[in-house]
Amino acid sequence: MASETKNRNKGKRSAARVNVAGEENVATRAAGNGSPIALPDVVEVKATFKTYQAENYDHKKLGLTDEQLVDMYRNMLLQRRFEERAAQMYGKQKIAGFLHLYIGEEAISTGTAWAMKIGLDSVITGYRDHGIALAMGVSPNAGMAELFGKIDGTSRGKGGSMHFFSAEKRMYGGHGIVGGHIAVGVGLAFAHKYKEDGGVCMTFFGDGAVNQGSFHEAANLASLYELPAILIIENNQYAMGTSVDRAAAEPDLFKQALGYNIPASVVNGMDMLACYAAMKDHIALARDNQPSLIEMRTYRYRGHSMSDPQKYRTKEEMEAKKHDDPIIRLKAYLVNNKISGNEELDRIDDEVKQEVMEAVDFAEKSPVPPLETIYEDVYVENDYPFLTD
Amino acid sequence: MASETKNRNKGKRSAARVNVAGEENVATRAAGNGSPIALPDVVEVKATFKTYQAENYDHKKLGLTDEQLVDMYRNMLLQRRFEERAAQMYGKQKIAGFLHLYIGEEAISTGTAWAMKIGLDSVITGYRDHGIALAMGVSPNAGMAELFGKIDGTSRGKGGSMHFFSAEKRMYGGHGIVGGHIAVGVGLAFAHKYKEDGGVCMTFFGDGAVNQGSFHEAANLASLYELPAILIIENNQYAMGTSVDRAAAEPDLFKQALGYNIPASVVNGMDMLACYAAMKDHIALARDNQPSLIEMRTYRYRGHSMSDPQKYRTKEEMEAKKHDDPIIRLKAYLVNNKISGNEELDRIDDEVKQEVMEAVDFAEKSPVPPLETIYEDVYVENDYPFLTD
Amino acid sequence: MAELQFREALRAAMVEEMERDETIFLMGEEVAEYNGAYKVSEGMLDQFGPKRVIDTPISESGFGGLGVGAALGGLRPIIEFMTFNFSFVGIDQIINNAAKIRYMSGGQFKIPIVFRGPNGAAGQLGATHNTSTEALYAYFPGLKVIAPSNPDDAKGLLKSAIRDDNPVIFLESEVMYSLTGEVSDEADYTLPIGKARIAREGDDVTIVAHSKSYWVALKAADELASEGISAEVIDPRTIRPFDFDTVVDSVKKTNRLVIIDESNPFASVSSEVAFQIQARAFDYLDAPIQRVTAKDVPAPYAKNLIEYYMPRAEEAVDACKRVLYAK
Amino acid sequence: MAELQFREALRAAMVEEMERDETIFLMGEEVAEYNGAYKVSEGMLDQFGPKRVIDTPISESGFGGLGVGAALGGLRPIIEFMTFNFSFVGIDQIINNAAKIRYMSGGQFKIPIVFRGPNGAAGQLGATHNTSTEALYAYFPGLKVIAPSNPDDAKGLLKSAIRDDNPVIFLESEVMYSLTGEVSDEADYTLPIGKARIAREGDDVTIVAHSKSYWVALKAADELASEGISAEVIDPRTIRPFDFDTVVDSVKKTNRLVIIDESNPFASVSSEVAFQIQARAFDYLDAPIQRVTAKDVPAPYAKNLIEYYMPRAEEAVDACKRVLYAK
Ligand SMILES: Cc1ncc(C[n+]2csc(CCOP(=O)(O)OP(=O)(O)O)c2C)c(N)n1
Ligand SMILES: Cc1ncc(C[n+]2csc(CCOP(=O)(O)OP(=O)(O)O)c2C)c(N)n1
Ligand SMILES: [Mg+2]
Ligand SMILES: [Mg+2]
Repeated sequence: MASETKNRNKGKRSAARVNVAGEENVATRAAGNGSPIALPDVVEVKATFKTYQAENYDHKKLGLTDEQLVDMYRNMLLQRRFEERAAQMYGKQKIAGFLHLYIGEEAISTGTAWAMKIGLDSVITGYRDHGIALAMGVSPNAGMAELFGKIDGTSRGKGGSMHFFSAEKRMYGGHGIVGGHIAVGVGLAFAHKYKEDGGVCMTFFGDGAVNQGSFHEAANLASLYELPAILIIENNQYAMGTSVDRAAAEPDLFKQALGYNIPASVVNGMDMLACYAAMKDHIALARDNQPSLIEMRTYRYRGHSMSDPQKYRTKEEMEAKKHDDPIIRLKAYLVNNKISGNEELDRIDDEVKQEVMEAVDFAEKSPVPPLETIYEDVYVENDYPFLTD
Repeated sequence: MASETKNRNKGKRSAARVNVAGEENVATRAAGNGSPIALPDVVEVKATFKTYQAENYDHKKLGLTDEQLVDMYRNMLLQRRFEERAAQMYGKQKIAGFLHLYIGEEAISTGTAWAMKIGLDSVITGYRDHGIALAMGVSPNAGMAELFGKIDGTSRGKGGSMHFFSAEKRMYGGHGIVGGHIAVGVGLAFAHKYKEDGGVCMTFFGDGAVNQGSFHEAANLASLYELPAILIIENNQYAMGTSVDRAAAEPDLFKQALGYNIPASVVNGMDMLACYAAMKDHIALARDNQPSLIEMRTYRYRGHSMSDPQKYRTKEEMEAKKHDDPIIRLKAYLVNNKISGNEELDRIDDEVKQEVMEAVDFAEKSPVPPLETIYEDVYVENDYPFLTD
Repeated sequence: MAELQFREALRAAMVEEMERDETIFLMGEEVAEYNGAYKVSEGMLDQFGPKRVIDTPISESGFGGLGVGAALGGLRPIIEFMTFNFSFVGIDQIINNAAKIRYMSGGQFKIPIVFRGPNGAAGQLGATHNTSTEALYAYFPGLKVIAPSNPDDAKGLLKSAIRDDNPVIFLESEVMYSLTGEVSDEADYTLPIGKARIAREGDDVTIVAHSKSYWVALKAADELASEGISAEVIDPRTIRPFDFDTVVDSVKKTNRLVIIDESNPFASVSSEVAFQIQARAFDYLDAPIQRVTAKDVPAPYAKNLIEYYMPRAEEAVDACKRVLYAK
Repeated sequence: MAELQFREALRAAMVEEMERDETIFLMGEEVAEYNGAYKVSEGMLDQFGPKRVIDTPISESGFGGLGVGAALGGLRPIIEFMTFNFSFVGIDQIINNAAKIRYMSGGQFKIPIVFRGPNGAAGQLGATHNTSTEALYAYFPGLKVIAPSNPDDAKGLLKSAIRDDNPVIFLESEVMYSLTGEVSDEADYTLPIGKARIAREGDDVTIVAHSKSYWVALKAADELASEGISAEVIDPRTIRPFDFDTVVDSVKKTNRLVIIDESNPFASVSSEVAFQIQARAFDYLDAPIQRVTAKDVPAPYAKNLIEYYMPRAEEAVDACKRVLYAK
């Protein structure tokens, strides 16, 4: 049994390992449980990490048709317009609580949605969850109704902005505790492997979440059990008002992979094709039970939430980043490569805006949750004896 | 202010950094908060780690006199005999609860005690704490009385084996939650730096504790704030019945340093001079506010606690390790280098055994804590209104 | 009826359920190759193999969260904490994820997971290893909390917990693992979650006590009997939901209530039972509700202190006499 | 007397104490450069510099533990949790280290540390961001727990908490930060920890309510007054140690008690108050103790649901009428 367990833990790792600093293991640990005597004079660690740069990919070579590319553009635009409208509705007090906008990061969500098998593969993320949910096909109507706290919302009005879920799409939330969902994502990957259903789990979290111990434990478990797990850092440069280098002693976040013996890549998260290419590659690794880490370098255009004076960054920095806008970049690609024209793209924008307006109408018209629903969805059974005294 | 804070966080790191994979930081992160555009084709990480091997050090070159070396031998022997006797007393039910023996790991505690400034520097460790406490000068009488649950014990009988403390020696425990004390050690280092008292904190924990998120958070904070902290992994190859490679996806535990941008070394923890040399070097780094990590490769000769069938390792393995016994190794060094002779060393052993027997007598004679003391030491004040209904 | 140890009853429950349902797995520290720190899972690795009986690193937050994700993904995890003292480093996974995800998703997901292991005091281990967690977990809607006192309840309730589609906290005790008792060998033996057991009938005073405290209550009841006082002993067995009705019925008969709860006193299960019973049976109470708990201090190591710290039968006898104005 | 916001009163307390004592520092997420997520620490980085006002990564367990170590090392840390919902990932540091190290060391060390931040519900934030933690922390001997309801108490009690040589949990509220009130500008204004405040005198019924619930109690008292019912309102201010004597004295006068506690009900502070009062004033109670709490469910997002979830003045009025048999 012992060996069997060992095998399960160590199994095909060596075979599958790439780009990782695994080579010296043997050098420093003798057979069995490392006779401490066996030490070389000096231990050297070498590792290389693949990068996925901007303006570097051809959609055809990536296996994407022109039509698909236009759909992806539409999808990114849908996320953008949905959130612009949500921000407006927040101003009108139709939406309350926290509203964290994903604006600027849509290349990641759309690249992921087209690289994965929706319905088979699982996704879990933090509270900045509108983008990936819409990218995966959650309806803007249900999304907006949730923001409005209405009964037709994705969570029947119980979750709000931070807690979008879709069992149908295998979108497992929408989570408010920074880092708290990473191990849950590893557990979803565990379930895929256990059930042998061929699915993988993509777990998204922010640069700030990397500093939570929960990331460390989850990454170790994913690697130790060789799970079909992809851990994706959405490094938008800030955790609230804290820049990466003020929070992480090693600001090259992808280097965390060295501690867990897994491959990692750094991706320009402002280029949708780069994101798509990276997700494709890492999903392929995951299908082979090779867990991995991705650092997506992206940028949050808006404040952390709706009330953020943003004193921690300069106007200049924000201006400069505008040139990286993933939607503008993809639009240019579509036009320059004659895949589409401004006319069609403007029409798409109008259609998307219309779709979002309809979502707002839908949310407005949807009823508020009946008070008795407060006792629903706590437990599976409907006769649970809640305390009422 | 911003920059000032930055300085505090980043300050002299680059200067002090050695043996760490910091070089590529600049390559992958452009000025300011890393324009995600600035990615090289491939990122390469290189790092080297110093090792401290067995049979490799001359005590004179390390600045230790013959007398000191003999005292260190006596000190290691005291830990060994104290615990052998404690195990016997446990059998006689004079001691109850958990009793985790340090037998086999004494090179680390003694090497540390002679490398540090006792009374200035701080030490904190886990529940396997008898060795370091005795090494630092906690009296065997008070230690044995604590194990017996008597009023003259180090904690007045309230702590037991897992909770040895000495305010006088700055030995801050003795902690039962695996990984839970690591951040506390970093906080002690924080206090040294804040008070500018020149002290450093050494935090000891096991190979199993590395897999706790609390290690990850503490290591990041120690590096981020550039604290006089040394994190020391006592890798005795097992966490209870789990060998390192069944728990850590990267069993070369020292590589954790790569995630926190701090130097690290691997040390043969079965050679007292190697341990002393390593602690000297890392304490020097810490005095310069350079935090670091040490992996001590050692071996636990006894079971995890008193009830451990030890099915997880073979008789052969345990036999083989006997040749590494740090006390036998030091004895050989003393004899071979004519620093001492078997006669003197046997006399020392007799004296140490005598000292331990007296500790047992002391513990036997010490009174049990009066019942009213149960309400003492909870709060600083003596008139706290405890609930008695 | 077979005579089984508490640990054997728990193992039988897990083994029977795992034989019935392929989606159940057991995960925790030392549960597989070591056969369990307290030998609860002895032999299970051999029977079910490493796919279903899984050792973990010391990462309670990690494998606790992994369990929640596995449950969301369609499995039925049994997560063992070596003791619940160690659940505090992973508690966020239980109270923010296991207990709330169903609600926050508007009922889209069920989370059939059992977190089990020893809870409460276990002798001379010091303050960090003697924490009673039942009140802390029972505070959170979305969880169920079970704390059996004997092998038969342990088996029947653990099987029910494993079949339950909600997250369940199942609290055991190191010091009860070797306790033996008759256990039903009925083919498919389950007990309803949320039903108390009247362990001993009596007319003069009602004693409510769960888990280890139940045995303190029985001892007290014997002593009281020898003095001609007849105590009714109720073992709630489940803490959330708590079967207050059974206690109310008993108090309507005895008009007196004493609660034994080895937790620290402030905002413990005993506090909630007292609130509910005074609210529901005020007119039947002939004396203030009394309780016996651990002392309001951290747990000490010394033998005499930890014995003094724990609820003792004499204290329970005194409390019963107080509510009977017999003292 | 100066008119200050709650957040300004807290800041004044920290600033005054930090000016008095070099060993005090403030550490937490966004407390320095961002001037505090809720602007409690606004300007403090400028005044005290980065050595004493320190931003942290999102590592509650890490900086919570760092604070405990710094306290052991002779400093007096103020650790801010952005909200106490996030303290759960670091709770082990508070309950196993801060609360127990002094005891486990036989009194060799003191741990003068304050963990402060917003606690409890704060509107439409969903289930993970609306947890009331007072009962969970007050359960643990070794800790003190304070939960003020107004700027003056906030300032006086925070200054006392910072000077206290024991670990103190200081619970605030996002929704009260902008609340203004008269605050003593007495040179060295401190308030005793563990003393309740009789906020409003009355003869017919006693209402006990802390933190935000205190304002619900006042509203209810007004409505009752308009119906000729005179309610006495007690703000305990400190949860651990709890000033039961003041409540007992009041109940001896009113013979009726209603507790408002926005926590979930099971084993909450309200449960403990009910136990203690029925135990200490049984013969004075003319009606069962009643309480108004949050619903026994996770906190929902929708506006109408979260409003229904929280204790409301109407509910408190009803409860008071129930104990007065006026309904
Ligand atoms: C455990 C925990 N601590 C603190 C918070 C408060 N908080 C919410 S979001 C956030 C910043 C997270 O930044 P990052 O991980 O980079 O994600 P981003 O918001 O940039 O997408 C913080 C501190 C929280 N929700 N959970
Ligand atoms: C958080 C936590 N989980 C589990 C335990 C139970 N436990 C005590 S010691 C131990 C093994 C620790 O191994 P290691 O860190 O290698 O230290 P060693 O005992 O080898 O010195 C475990 C799992 C604990 N005390 N705390
Ligand atoms: Mg971020
Ligand atoms: Mg070990």
